[in-house]
Amino acid sequence: MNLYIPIVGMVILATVFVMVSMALSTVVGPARYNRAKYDSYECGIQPTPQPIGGGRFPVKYYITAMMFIVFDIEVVFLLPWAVSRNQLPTFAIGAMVVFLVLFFIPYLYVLRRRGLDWD
Amino acid sequence: MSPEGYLILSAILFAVGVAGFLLRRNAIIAFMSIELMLNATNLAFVGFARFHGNLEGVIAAFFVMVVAAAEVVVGLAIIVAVYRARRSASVDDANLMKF
Amino acid sequence: MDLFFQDPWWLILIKVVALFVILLLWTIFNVWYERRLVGKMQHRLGPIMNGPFGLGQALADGAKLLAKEDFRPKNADKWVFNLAPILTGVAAFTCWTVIPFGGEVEMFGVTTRLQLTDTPVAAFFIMAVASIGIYGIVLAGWAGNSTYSFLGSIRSTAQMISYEISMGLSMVAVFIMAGTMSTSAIVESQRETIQFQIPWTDIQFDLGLSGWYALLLFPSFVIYAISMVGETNRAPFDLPECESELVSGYLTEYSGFRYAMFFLAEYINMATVSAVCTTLFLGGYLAPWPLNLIPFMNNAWLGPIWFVLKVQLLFSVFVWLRGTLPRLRYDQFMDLGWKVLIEVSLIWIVMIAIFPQYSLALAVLLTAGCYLVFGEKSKAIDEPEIPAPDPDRVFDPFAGGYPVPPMPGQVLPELVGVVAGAKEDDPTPAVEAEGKDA
Amino acid sequence: MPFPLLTILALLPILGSLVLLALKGPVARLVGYGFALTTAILGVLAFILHSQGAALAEQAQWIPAIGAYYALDLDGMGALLVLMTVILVPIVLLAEWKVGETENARWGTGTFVALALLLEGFALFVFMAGDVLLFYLAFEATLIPTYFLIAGFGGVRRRAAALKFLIYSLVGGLVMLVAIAGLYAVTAAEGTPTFLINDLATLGIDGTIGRWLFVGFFFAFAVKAPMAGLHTWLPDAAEQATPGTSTLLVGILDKIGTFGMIRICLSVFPEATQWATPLILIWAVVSVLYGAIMAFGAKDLLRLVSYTSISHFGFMVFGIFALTSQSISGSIFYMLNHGLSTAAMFLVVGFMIARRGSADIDAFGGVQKVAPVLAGVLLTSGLTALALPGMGSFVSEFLVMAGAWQRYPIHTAFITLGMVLAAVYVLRMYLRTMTGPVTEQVSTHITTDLTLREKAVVAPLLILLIVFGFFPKPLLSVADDAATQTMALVGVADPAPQVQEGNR
Amino acid sequence: MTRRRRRWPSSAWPTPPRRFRKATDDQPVGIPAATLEWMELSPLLVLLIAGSLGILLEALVPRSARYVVQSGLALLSVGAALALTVINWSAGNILLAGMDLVALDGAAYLFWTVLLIAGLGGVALFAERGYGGQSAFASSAATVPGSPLEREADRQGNEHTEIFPLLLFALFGMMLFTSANNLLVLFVAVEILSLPLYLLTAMARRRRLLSQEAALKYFLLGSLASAIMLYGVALLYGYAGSLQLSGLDQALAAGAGSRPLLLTGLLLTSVGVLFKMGAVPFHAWTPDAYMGAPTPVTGFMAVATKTAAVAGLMRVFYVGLGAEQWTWQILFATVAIMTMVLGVTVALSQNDIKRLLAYSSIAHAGFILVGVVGAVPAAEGVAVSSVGAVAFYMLTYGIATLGAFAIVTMVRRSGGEANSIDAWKGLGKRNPIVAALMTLFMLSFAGIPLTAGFIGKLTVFASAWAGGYGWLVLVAVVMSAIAAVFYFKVIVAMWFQDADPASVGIVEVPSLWTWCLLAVTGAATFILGIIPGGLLTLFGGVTSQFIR
Repeated sequence: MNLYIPIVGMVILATVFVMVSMALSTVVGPARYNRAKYDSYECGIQPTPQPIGGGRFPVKYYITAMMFIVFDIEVVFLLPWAVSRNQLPTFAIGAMVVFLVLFFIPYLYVLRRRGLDWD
Repeated sequence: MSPEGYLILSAILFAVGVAGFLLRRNAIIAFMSIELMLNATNLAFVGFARFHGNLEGVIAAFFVMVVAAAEVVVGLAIIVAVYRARRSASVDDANLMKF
Repeated sequence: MDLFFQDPWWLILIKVVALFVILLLWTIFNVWYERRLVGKMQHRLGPIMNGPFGLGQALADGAKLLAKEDFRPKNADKWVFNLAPILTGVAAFTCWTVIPFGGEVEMFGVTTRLQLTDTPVAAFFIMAVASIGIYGIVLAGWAGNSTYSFLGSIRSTAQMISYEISMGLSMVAVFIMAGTMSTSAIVESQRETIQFQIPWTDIQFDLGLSGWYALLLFPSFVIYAISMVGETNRAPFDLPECESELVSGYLTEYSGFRYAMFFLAEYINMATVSAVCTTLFLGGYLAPWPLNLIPFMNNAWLGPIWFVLKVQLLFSVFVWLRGTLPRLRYDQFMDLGWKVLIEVSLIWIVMIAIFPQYSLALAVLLTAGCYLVFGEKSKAIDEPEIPAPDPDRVFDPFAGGYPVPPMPGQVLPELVGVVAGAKEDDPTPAVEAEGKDA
Repeated sequence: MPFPLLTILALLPILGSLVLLALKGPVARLVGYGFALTTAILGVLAFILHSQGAALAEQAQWIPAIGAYYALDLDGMGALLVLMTVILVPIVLLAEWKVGETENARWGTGTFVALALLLEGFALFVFMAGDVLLFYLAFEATLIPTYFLIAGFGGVRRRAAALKFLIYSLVGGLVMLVAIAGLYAVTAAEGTPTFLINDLATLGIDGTIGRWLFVGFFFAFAVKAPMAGLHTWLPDAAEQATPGTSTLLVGILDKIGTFGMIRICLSVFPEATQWATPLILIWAVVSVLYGAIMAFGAKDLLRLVSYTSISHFGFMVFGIFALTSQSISGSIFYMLNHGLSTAAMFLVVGFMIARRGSADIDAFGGVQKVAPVLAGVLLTSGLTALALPGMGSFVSEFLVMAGAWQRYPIHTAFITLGMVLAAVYVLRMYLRTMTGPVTEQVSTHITTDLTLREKAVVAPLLILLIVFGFFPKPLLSVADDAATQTMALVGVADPAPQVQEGNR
Repeated sequence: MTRRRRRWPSSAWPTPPRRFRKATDDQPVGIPAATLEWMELSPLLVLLIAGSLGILLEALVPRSARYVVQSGLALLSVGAALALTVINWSAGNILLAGMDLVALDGAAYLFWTVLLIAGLGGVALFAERGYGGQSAFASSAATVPGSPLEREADRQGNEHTEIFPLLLFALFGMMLFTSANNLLVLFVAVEILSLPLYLLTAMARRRRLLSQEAALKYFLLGSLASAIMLYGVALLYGYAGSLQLSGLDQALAAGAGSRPLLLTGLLLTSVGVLFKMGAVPFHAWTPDAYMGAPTPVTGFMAVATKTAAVAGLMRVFYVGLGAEQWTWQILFATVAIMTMVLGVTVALSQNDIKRLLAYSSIAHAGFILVGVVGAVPAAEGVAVSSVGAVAFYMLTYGIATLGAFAIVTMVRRSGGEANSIDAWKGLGKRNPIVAALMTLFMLSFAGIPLTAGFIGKLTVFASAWAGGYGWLVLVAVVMSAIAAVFYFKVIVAMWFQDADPASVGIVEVPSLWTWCLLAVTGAATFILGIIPGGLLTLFGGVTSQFIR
């Protein structure tokens, strides 16, 4: 646990720094009210009403997110295996290769189905 | 080492998840509640693994992560499809079928 | 049990504060450094007015931002809007806690390492903390509650997670070779020199070349280098904040010091990824070849110098890229990440997993293969066929209902008869609907 | 393995019904009739062989896992009922020769014939089953053709009646299924599971479990042979179905109930039988009286006939549970006679209804004048129903009373009241429909007397009834044997006449 | 100093790097080599490989050829898996395979067989596209219902051949679930089997909003159930210190550990499995999912999910928690009663055939649970074990269900299925053969003798009684009597009611796929109702034993 104490220290220090300086800036900086200033920035035209959460956007992003989750999990699995790669028997190496191949198949599928194309 | 602290925490998280699922009407929130439940379980697994001194629980946590990811993928696909079709992700709006 | 356990609390305190100060100063320096360097590349001077060589410029900018009005748009979510810069800033600093600046030294009578701390999962820790930085960006875009910032954050998220995969995969290769995720152990594992062996013979020779993973795992290095640029949203991958499309991306609604915080974080992050790159691939604080052959150069107190030099070099590459390359289109960018980097990474991992001892040969093989597949020749296949415009057909300026510019060889209608060879024809715009789900 | 006469006998009508499904039009009914007649010949043959003492049992492994056998076995009672079945079916088919042409019929006559044959086949399986599971299987399987027969042909509200019939039978059957499951559990606990009735009889299941199982079986049979309280499906079904269907239903199907009581309840659960006897006897008496009283008040001819049946079934049950060889033998013989007499009643009433277009008693009057043969036939069949001496039913009823008297004189006295009531309602019905002045409605609708076909239908029934009445010996001896066997299994001796009082 | 390798003085640290070019004496340290019983596991592997191959083919084969290739591959692989299962079973390969994670015992083979048969039926239903050349699946599931993109996809005649790999994966998950000897494997399997089904549910060609909504409900409730189940697994692990069922059993025998942990774990674990079975009070998804899903999926799901769930339930509770049977028997008995009562009573008021069958499936889940409660072990001298009885019940129910849903797909109106019972009126007149088959299946559901359903009910009830739950059998019987009413409602509609021109459904002639399925299921329903002897011996005897 001691290993993490310096990290905690750093986090605390950084937080304090960030918050203090942000607080400082509100104190130091001016505050001149201007109604237009507090509107969302949209090139000067009347801003589009936005529901909180952003409304609709292309599904492509969801696909990216899903692919990311899948691959990230793959990486998570690879990491402990990679670290102990040279202590593992051949079987475990083969198993990981099979795992990667299994990953490659849906990847190929998405690729061919143009799931990764942006237009 | 006593697992009680972990167990209580995980139980609380799990309960929060269940409550979230039951109380929130947005499908995505409900779904996130489920993810929370899975992660609470992970905590319990790891805590127990530590308590029993074997690795099975830790391995289980890994698998649960994968499963959670797979569930996210499938679940989001469905939720997005529903959302796009009817512009709402509220569970209450899904009412074409009754009893 | 290990060295870091033995650090007394005051030493930890000293190290934390020192690291923090170094980071701040270094970042301020880097801002100035970048502007100067870009200036040089563009045959101009850059900041020279404040302080010696203009070194005070960045500091002045910071002070100015501190004194500016820091307001929050009325639609913004109060808490998240404040939380986002904090997250990003803290994450940027925290990454550095596990970066090794040097080896083992005596300091105030205590044997310690020139590194704040290290854990068995340090490299993984860096990835994790970097991901928290992404949260900052997502939340910033969401909390601003404006179209631009939201789109910017979505884009930036998509971009960062896309490149995080290839980044992670390239790191996996390092872990396979090093057998550890501890950053200092990875650096130490690069100290050993490479034994070359001529294929199919037993002849071995040793040039004294340290086993930097940039050499041994060349493809991983390249992939990491590309991803790290994508990961930091820097040119040519600075799509989330590309001014021409999205104003300032997720930063649009920020001002004052909250803005400065993102700015600071971006520069720290650049340094961070460079430092990680240095640690993982460029031998960290080890002396570069051939200096490593000189015993003195391996003095642990010299480590920080080598380290900083290497990081600064990488940082210069960032600047160089910014100064020379145009911004990618979003689809090109995503294509590169998803279709090239991940593919190559996966293949490379499989190769290295099976035959880690032949990594050099495999690297050559893979590079050759990549050239064949993604090289010039196959370019035509990847790019969709753009039908050559029919020069006889007159240009329809509102094809598909939107004003469009003329294609090469086409002429604006008002120029018909004015420019030689341009003649009027019936406008039949060829609109081709492509089925998405092939 | 000997020649599988019994299997062929039972399968033949089923096969016939399948063949009929492929055929269309008048050919179907002819072919079907051919099958029915062939079955009848085989059935009579089987009966004769059995009374000659030939062993006709068949047995083969069927579901070894739960100890079920494909076992067919013809004992005396079974033989009598087989005889009755094979005789009744061709008669019914003849009576319903044109059933498919009435406006209410959903399908053609061919379908009716096919369903009737199917029913016959399953009923034969029931009467010959030597295995409880096989018995049950066939028992339940009869529901399907019966359901379709009721729902497909007859009155306007026949579907509801059919569903009512189905649900009652199904509940009864499923309760029996519970008992069968329990039977399995019991025998499996004993060692090897078995469903062979003979094996079960030697097992002598008793105790609480035996009583529960007995109740399970008895309930199913009580629904089938409608005992008062569980009977309500019968009047409805009889009212809505065609007379032919009702004949099959009451004449053949309901016999399964009384058959099962003897075959399974008595022989497999002797101890429980004696335990339950007092209650069942009272129930039977109530049935007799209730049926009679309801028949007395019935306004609908078909309902009337069905209520008489309820009364008569009470009679049979009474005879069975009186547990003397005489009464049981009488009950067995009564099953046969009741089948024939009810058939006669239903069919004749059916002829009347077919002419008049209404089943209401008040709609008739003075039919005697316009259709004397019809009236005569109705009277004769009515007399068989009220068990006039000289009819087969008299013999059996007498035996039941005589046997039961030795043990239960008070019950028997009440039963006698039922007999008196029977005479009243039958004659009253006759008087109100046949005698008196000819009403206008009757004269317009009843224009013809019995046709040749109709005579051919009724004649054999009446002849047989009278023959059995005067010359019951061959059949009675068969019934006697069966009764003796049953008594042996139950382990009850006939009470000696001199100690009858003390034996109560 | 230059080339000295620095050894760290700590043992807690990862071992220092070992350079590969020098590492010749690489000895595996501490991690034993895993062994796989390839032949014994081959049915699983075949499905997994075929599923993956299917995805690959989906990427590589041109669209026009995909249908043929995919349906052929699916049929072949399921057939091959079935053959391999039978080979292994008859060879008596009873063992714990895959590092003791998978129990290949009689019960596993038994349920595998049932599952694979259901799988064959599923493939046939999925592959059917005889109605105007369209399958029952959406042409492009990703498009918004009613959008121009969807119309475009319809026009181009697109179809999702991914349904076949999804089917194979689901089947794989089900088989794994059935034979999981480890609680973690159990959980993973439950997800493998569920996720494809969630997707398939959302892919109906007609009434896609309904279908998507059904999928949403199914998914949300399903993942809730599996999360709860997982928590139960975690608690059981906390109790026993092992995820192996045998470890659990030993811990129970030793009596160590905290009982509240055990009981909570037991309760929560059962939730997940009961959910998959569709038992009350975890049934809420069933009617919606059945109604919304494409009918082929409904048919497959109704059979296979239930089979897998009940098999997994029995394995966990018989093998792992057998010593605790006095606790869970009464639990399941209660659930069984609730399930039967609710399923039957609600089904009485249904007017949509798919919904009716859904509630009927809930009721059947109750009947199956009745068989589970008995917990009669398979041993020499015991004629019908609970496992055998339940497996046989599942087989009979499954066959009838597949057949019934096949017929549901055939009765159509204006291009789509006509699921209202009104549309079925007068079917006996219009198409007596189809009506007769449907009648047969309905009778089998109702448990009328001479159909397979009767033998199934009989064996289940017999085993429950033999396990000492006679009273439960009584309740079950009363319920099945009431259940007969709604089955006969369908029969009545087909045979005794006249078609209403406004709602009449026409039997469209399907392709050979459905006809084969109907022929097989019809024949099997009938034959198993008359001569179940051999099969029941196989199912009921010691061949259906569990191993630890």
